[in-house]
Amino acid sequence: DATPITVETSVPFTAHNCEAPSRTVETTAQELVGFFRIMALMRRMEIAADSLYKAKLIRGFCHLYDGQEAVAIGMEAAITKKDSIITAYRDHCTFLGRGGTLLEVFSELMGRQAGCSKGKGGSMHFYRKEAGFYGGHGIVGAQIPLGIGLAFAQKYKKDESVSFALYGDGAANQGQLFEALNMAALWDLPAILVCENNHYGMGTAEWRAAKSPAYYKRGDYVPGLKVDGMDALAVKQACKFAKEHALKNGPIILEMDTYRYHGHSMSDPGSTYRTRDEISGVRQERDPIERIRKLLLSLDLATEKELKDTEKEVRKEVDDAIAQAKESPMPDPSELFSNVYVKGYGAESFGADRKEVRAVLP
Amino acid sequence: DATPITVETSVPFTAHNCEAPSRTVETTAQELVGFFRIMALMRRMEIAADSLYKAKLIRGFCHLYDGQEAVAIGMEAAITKKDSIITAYRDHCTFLGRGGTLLEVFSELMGRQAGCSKGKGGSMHFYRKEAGFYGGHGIVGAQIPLGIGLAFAQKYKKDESVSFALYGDGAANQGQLFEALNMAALWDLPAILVCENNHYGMGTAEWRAAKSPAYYKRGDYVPGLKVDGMDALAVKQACKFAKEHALKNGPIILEMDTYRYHGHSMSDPGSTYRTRDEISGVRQERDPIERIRKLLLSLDLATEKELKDTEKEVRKEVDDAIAQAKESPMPDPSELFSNVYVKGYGAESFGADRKEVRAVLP
Amino acid sequence: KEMTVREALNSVLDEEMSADPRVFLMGEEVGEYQGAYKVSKGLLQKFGPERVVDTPITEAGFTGIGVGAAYYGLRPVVEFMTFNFAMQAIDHIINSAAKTNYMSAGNISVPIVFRGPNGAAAGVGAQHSHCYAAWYGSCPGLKVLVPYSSEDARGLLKAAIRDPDPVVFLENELMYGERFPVSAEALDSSFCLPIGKAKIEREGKDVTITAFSKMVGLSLEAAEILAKEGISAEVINLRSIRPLDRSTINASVRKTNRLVTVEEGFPQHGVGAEIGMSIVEDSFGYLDAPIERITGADVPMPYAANLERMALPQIEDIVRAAKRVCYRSVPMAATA
Amino acid sequence: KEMTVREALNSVLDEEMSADPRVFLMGEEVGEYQGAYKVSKGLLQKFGPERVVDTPITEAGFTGIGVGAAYYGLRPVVEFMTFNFAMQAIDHIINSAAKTNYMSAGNISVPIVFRGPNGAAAGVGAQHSHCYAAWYGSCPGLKVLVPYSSEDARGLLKAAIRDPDPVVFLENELMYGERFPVSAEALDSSFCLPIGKAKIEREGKDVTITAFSKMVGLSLEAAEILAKEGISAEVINLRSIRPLDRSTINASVRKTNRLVTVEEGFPQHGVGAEIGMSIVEDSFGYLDAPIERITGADVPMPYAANLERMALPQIEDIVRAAKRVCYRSVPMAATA
Ligand SMILES: Cc1ncc(C[n+]2csc(CCOP(=O)(O)OP(=O)(O)O)c2C)c(N)n1
Ligand SMILES: Cc1ncc(C[n+]2csc(CCOP(=O)(O)OP(=O)(O)O)c2C)c(N)n1
Ligand SMILES: [Mg+2]
Ligand SMILES: [Mg+2]
Repeated sequence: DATPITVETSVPFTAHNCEAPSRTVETTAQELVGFFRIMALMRRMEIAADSLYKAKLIRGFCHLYDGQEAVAIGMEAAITKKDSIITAYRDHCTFLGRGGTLLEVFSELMGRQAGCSKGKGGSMHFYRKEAGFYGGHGIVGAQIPLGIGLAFAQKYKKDESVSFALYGDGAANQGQLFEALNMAALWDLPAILVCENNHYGMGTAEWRAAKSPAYYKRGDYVPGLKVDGMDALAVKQACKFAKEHALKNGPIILEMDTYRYHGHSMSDPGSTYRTRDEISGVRQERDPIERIRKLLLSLDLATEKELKDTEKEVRKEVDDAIAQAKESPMPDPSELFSNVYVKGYGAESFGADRKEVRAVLP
Repeated sequence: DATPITVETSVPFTAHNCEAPSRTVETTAQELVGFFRIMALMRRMEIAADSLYKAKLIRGFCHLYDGQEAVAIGMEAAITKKDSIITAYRDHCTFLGRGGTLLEVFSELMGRQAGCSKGKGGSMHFYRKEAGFYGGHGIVGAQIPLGIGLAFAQKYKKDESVSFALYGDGAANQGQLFEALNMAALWDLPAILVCENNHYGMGTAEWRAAKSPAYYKRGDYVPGLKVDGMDALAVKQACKFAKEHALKNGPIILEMDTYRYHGHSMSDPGSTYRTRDEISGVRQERDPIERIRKLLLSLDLATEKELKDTEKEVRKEVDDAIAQAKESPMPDPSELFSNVYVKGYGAESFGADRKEVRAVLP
Repeated sequence: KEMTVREALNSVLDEEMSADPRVFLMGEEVGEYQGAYKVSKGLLQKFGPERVVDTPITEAGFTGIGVGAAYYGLRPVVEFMTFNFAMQAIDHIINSAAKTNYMSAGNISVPIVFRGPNGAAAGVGAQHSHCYAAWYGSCPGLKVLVPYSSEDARGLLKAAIRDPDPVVFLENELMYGERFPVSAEALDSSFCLPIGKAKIEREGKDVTITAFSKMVGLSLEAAEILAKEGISAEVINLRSIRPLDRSTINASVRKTNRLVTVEEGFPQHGVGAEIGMSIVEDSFGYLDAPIERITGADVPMPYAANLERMALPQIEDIVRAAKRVCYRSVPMAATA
Repeated sequence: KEMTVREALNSVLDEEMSADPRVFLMGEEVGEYQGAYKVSKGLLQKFGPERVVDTPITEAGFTGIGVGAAYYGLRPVVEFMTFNFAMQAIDHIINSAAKTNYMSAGNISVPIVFRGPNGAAAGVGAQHSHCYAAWYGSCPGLKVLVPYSSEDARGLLKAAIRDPDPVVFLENELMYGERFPVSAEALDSSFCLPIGKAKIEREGKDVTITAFSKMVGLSLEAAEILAKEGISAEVINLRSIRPLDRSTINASVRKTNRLVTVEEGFPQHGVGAEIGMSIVEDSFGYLDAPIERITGADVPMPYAANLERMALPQIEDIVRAAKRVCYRSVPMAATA
């Protein structure tokens, strides 16, 4: 059902150097049902990744996004695939939001050929350029200038689109943010910096890492907005506002107040630097999926049964995708030497024992 | 004469996140006469360096400080040698202010053994640790975290002293400033960031390099003060204030409004990106030496003749030092391999042709 | 007694901080979190937040601060969560730390240790697997140490912390949990290994194998297999990349007349290239076969397990190369 | 026709920007100031501030921005005032540029050129004289080009800008003003040199000398002197450090049976070490003498003119080494 309805955001926006947008957000039953579905799918996907990791089918780092889903989907609801998104290593759901498939996700996580990076990237390195998703970056802070570079290119090509660069509260202290933001402001680039403040950078609480944890204000001379990142509609409203702002006036910072339920990565139980009460409190009071569930029920846009069915469906979707991913073969050994360059000019490349393994790069 | 007198600063201080200090500065005839003398000496030294460069006795880069002398001496007047100073490549006068000698300066500039770095550092790399001077750094911005590290050590050792990190308006955009300042603020370090705003970073006017050229405000959550950097007494007042502040409350930024008369380095005529009128305007209206000369004359603390004599004396001092420096030999070839390490463990080191030149490191 | 490499490193930090009040540790998660890999476990509790300093994720900033503190006379130990992240700070390691004693003709020395895991871990992909031994090892002014065993870890980290110059100390995440026997001597708080000296881990007479860090273990296993086939391999644990112990390596090759170098870093301009050239320069006439290198593959590190395995030296690669230099004349196949 | 290296580089930027609207130049002082070394003279006037972008002194930031723009499909040319300053941005060159095509299995390519003066200039001291050829040359995903002459500058910079991968383009400040003859072919706007191919600058039969950038000139002068003493030296201008043209070098050494490598960078893990090992691996049996390296001295660059001279390869060093490999058996003196 596409009839417009309006909903108030949970809390007002807090603005820095700009006028806050209205708390009244336009939406539709269709959109809300969609929000519920995709967030439930994301949640299920991340839980399944956790299990696969524990079953040793996923290796290395694996950073899960459960708790933060509203940021990914609220942002998508406000923009198009012509707009660019770039994020850090916590990238599974952002990739899904850009139209990536579960099969690609699970195959990549398990290092299989069907992965979005053919198994060569791993958990932190998902991309989907055709839908404006530029990764998937493992070095804290690096994606911020990269994202501003995307905005540079958009302006250069007069594409009338914008770029969203997502980063954490920990990354918010990185010097390259301030360097790149200065240039974005000098050159009026259509760049939106989205600080996903989940209040911890690994085991470090925001206030231990930042003298001023008011991240929406950290742009100083650049406008900012603090947003309830657990409220998909607030995120959507903020991103819409930011996109308009950025096309007209250049960069803006959105601080999303959000939370990660899991530990930082799989080796972190996530419970030594915060209390279990804190986690369960957020789950009970601010969970982004539960918020939409309540909204759908209270507005009579869906029944409990319908929502439960949806949850069952996504569970099956996830299970099917995992089964399919497990069928996908490991990458062919020849992939070791592919993609080092786009153009290899026939140069030689070497394996560990160069007398045994060498390749001519195409 | 050490009788206290009071003088008003040229313009009021502009404060950010703090209360500005009073415009009324305490000084003495002795101090003012000293200011005149040392600034005249610095000016003469830099002019002489210019000539030596043109005579090809100085090589490579050579960044002159004429115009900015009041910053170096005003700062010294407010602090002791227990306080630390660190600066960039425009370091000749700062070194002199810390008690370095003309002979060391000119010998270093000409690459002679009597140089403060035995001729091995060159123009950009003067040091005098015994008097709290930590260089002399060629990489734009690097000295800022280094200086904050000095403050870290002062606090760690409970030395009750402070560190001044000097940097230019161009360097003020460097990300490492924001990274290190955040830590200085988190840890309450006695660090004073001194932005010597001479309005150009090489050929780039401040407003072309910074969206917000209000450098005293760029610390955002850190207090700042804008100071007339052409007025030695204002500089002294600000540094005194900043030192007290830093010992009590942690970091503070001082923006010194100043001017370099010379081009950026010797290859820059300094006239393509600014007008000759601008330069001569500053010379006529804001020159730091002329300001002190006028003050001394108007307060009857010195006669025109005395000041002229002083100028003659410093000219001779400079000429003598140059003559002496020219007598100093080039460093001994063995110096090629000295100081690579404090402790070389008898390791071998190689010259360009290792079969011809090698050394055992002590 | 046995000890893991992690325990060895932890015990050194503890002992050296106890012995010298100028020594402090800074880095991400070193304090309250007890270290990303728990190397600094217990230190915050023992020495307090002034000496075990949790930093924000700002490598350029805190490395610069560490170097500045060293200028002043403290003895910082700067931990990088991995050396990949040190690229954000490498200007301070090279320009602010390595070159300052020289530029100042000795006026400012820089007693600092940069440490953390280097090279590949398991399944962490291209941005988290780079080995920097060759890069840092090329820079005069730095010392570069590469422990293999727990005894190495103790003796070399102590030497690094007590050294008056900047030391890059390259650990390996996959070795932290490895358990090694440790001598009583090595457990003494005065124990120190000499900087710039390699260790012959296993004597042999037919072929010399040089390795560092985790690759020493693989080389020892390869030597074991080779022994069964009648080849006596001498395994040299480099311990120090800079200064490089040319004399020990040359002496060994003069005895065995054959050399295989092993490293997990990229091949071009690597440690193996340097060691090989050093033999060519000083012991050319002693070589009975061309030198062989076993290295990381010349590609960014792939994630998939099968590709990752191919991208890193395996025991069979070392065995194969050693056999080649011992039995076969080198194939003079045209270079591609 | 003759042309300086500066003019050659300038003409390429002009032509490539004219030919491809995706190409733009960014860096410090590239626009209004016309380039710190005037390489970009006139370009701002011709192409406007959208395509000739003056940046603040924030290398990490603008390099990241350049790489991001390349992800999107532009073809940035990022100028570093010198490559020393690129250390502030090296994480983006390695992790964001070099590794991305691989990590994304080809989804995101990174067509970008990083260029600027590399290595020593005259009297600029330790922090401004580092040669990074070996560092960048070790990294898969990067291409590393090193022009010597004006023709090199034209052909290689064009190749770099048109290449779909990240290219590190290492110039030399002291060469900007050098004047070289340029063929009509090289003046054509379609002129391009192949990436990964070395050039035999001078044919010879007694000894091979490899060199790159400014050192090619010194090697040619050395060859001139050697010729007078009856030694015919073949001088190879590497042009490309990565890919390294192993086949040209090996073929030459198989002919001359002797090799001297020349570079101005630090010796350990340098380009000479790699070339030497490549010969040992592929042409060991052809060597009539041990390979020799001439390199920068293993010290930070001193300022004083006499020490600086000692710290850099001189013509007489090359001559001496070439004579050694040609006439004398190598002295087997104990390694120190
Ligand atoms: C430059 C750098 N330093 C350290 C790390 C290790 N590391 C990975 S994620 C992380 C914490 C980041 O926290 P935050 O930015 O808040 O993002 P979140 O994980 O909460 O999403 C750290 C320290 C890294 N990847 N890159
Ligand atoms: C990281 C880095 N980038 C570029 C340079 C080249 N450079 C040297 S000084 C300078 C201008 C600095 O201007 P500013 O900070 O205002 O200081 P000023 O020279 O005016 O004293 C530049 C670009 C450098 N030394 N380091
Ligand atoms: Mg966080
Ligand atoms: Mg300036």
